[in-house]
Amino acid sequence: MATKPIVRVQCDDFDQAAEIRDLVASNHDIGAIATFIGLCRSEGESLSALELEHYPGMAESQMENCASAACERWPIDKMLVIHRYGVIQPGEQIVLVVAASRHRDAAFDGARYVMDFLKTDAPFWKKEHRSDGAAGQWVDARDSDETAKERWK
Amino acid sequence: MATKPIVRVQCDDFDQAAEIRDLVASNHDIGAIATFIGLCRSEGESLSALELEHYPGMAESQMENCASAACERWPIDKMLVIHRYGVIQPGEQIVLVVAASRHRDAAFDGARYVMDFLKTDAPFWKKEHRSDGAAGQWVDARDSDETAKERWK
Amino acid sequence: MAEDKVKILYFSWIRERVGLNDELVSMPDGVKTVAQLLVWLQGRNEQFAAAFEFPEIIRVALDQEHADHAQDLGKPSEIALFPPMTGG
Amino acid sequence: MAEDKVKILYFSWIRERVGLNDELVSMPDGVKTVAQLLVWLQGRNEQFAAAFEFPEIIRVALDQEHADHAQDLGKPSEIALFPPMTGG
Repeated sequence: MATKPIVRVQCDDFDQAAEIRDLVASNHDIGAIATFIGLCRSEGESLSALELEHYPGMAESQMENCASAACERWPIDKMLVIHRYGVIQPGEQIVLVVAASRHRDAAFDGARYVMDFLKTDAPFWKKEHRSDGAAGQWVDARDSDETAKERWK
Repeated sequence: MATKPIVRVQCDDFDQAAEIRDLVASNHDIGAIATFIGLCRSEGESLSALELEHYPGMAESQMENCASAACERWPIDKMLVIHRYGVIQPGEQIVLVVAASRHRDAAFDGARYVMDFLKTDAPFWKKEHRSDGAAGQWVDARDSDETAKERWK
Repeated sequence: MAEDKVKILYFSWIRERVGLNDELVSMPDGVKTVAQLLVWLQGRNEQFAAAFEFPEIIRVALDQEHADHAQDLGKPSEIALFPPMTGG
Repeated sequence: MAEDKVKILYFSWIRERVGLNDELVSMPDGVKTVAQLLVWLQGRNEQFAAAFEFPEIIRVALDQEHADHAQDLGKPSEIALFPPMTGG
């Protein structure tokens, strides 16, 4: 049976080392852990923060959908996805994906697949807070995020 | 100019969270960190440890070669590769690759490329220590590790 | 009656333009598909006209599942309207 | 004289079979390529015969750079012999 992923949406920051430790603690046949962390960028110091809005309920279910799809497609033993919301400053963490497997290909593919689908399917939106105090814009979706999913067809 | 990777060969364990913190601390335009950790597997409790032998000097230079090649091929801002040697027990960490970039594709590609080349080009060899006390074998190279490099051609 | 009403949620700049987080709406007769809902919303007032000026870019979720514009609305208890997502 | 000698290093099960970590060797006349070196090593004694029984699988580094079997030895100061690598 495919691994059931752990999915969390939270305002608080996360401790990736502690999360990974908890995730793989009991399993000594995991040989590979691929991790992705998304950070808030300052865009050359022009941003003071990003504010992340989300759709509670649907955010979790969409994250679970793409994580479960990865666990069905590759032999993944453990999968964790955390996404934050609220005001996040440059350098701070926004998203964590951890995929653990016996071998590295499944771990890398699984983590990347989840990021690609999470970007376009999970209901989160980023608004910029500008360093100069001017009104911030909502971040535009990137076409490249839509096309990134094509590689998994 | 391409990023100069940090490469270390060490007996001691590493703290991935501290390593990542140090690596990206000063750069607030990094948006993506892809990390790979290789762990010692117990192979269904049959192994009590792996003993890692290496060729000092050449191990570092081969790790640097493949990490530098990744930094030339993709826009990577920070790259770190650590490989341990000595006796390592099941569940313990063997290798760490961290690739940080503005965007996730470069980070994922860079980390995976380094792992693929490190597997076949860096002079490390694993010997099994068996739980039942029998003489351990040297781990055989996997054909799939040779073919994994083909995807980067 | 409340049973005939559907909860509509707005997110991101759609929420800002319409000036509402959510509302309970009686769906007019003739609004049977997602596309028809967007046309109707656009005609409600100036704020809605601004929010739904380019309906083709609006994403719609029916009971928290992504829906195509050509899809029938059915009888959802919750409809969400939002721009393309920018998480991750 | 020491200047004519080359340091040879052995790793993993090759090291175990030959019973040496490394040694200083005077390269015999006629050993000009990596492949010729492997043939010569194989003929040295029983232990070397066991270590180099299947020369085609042996990896060779000249001054810490990977070398093909067809390659000229040149004048390296250090030659390393080892099985396919299993790090990572």
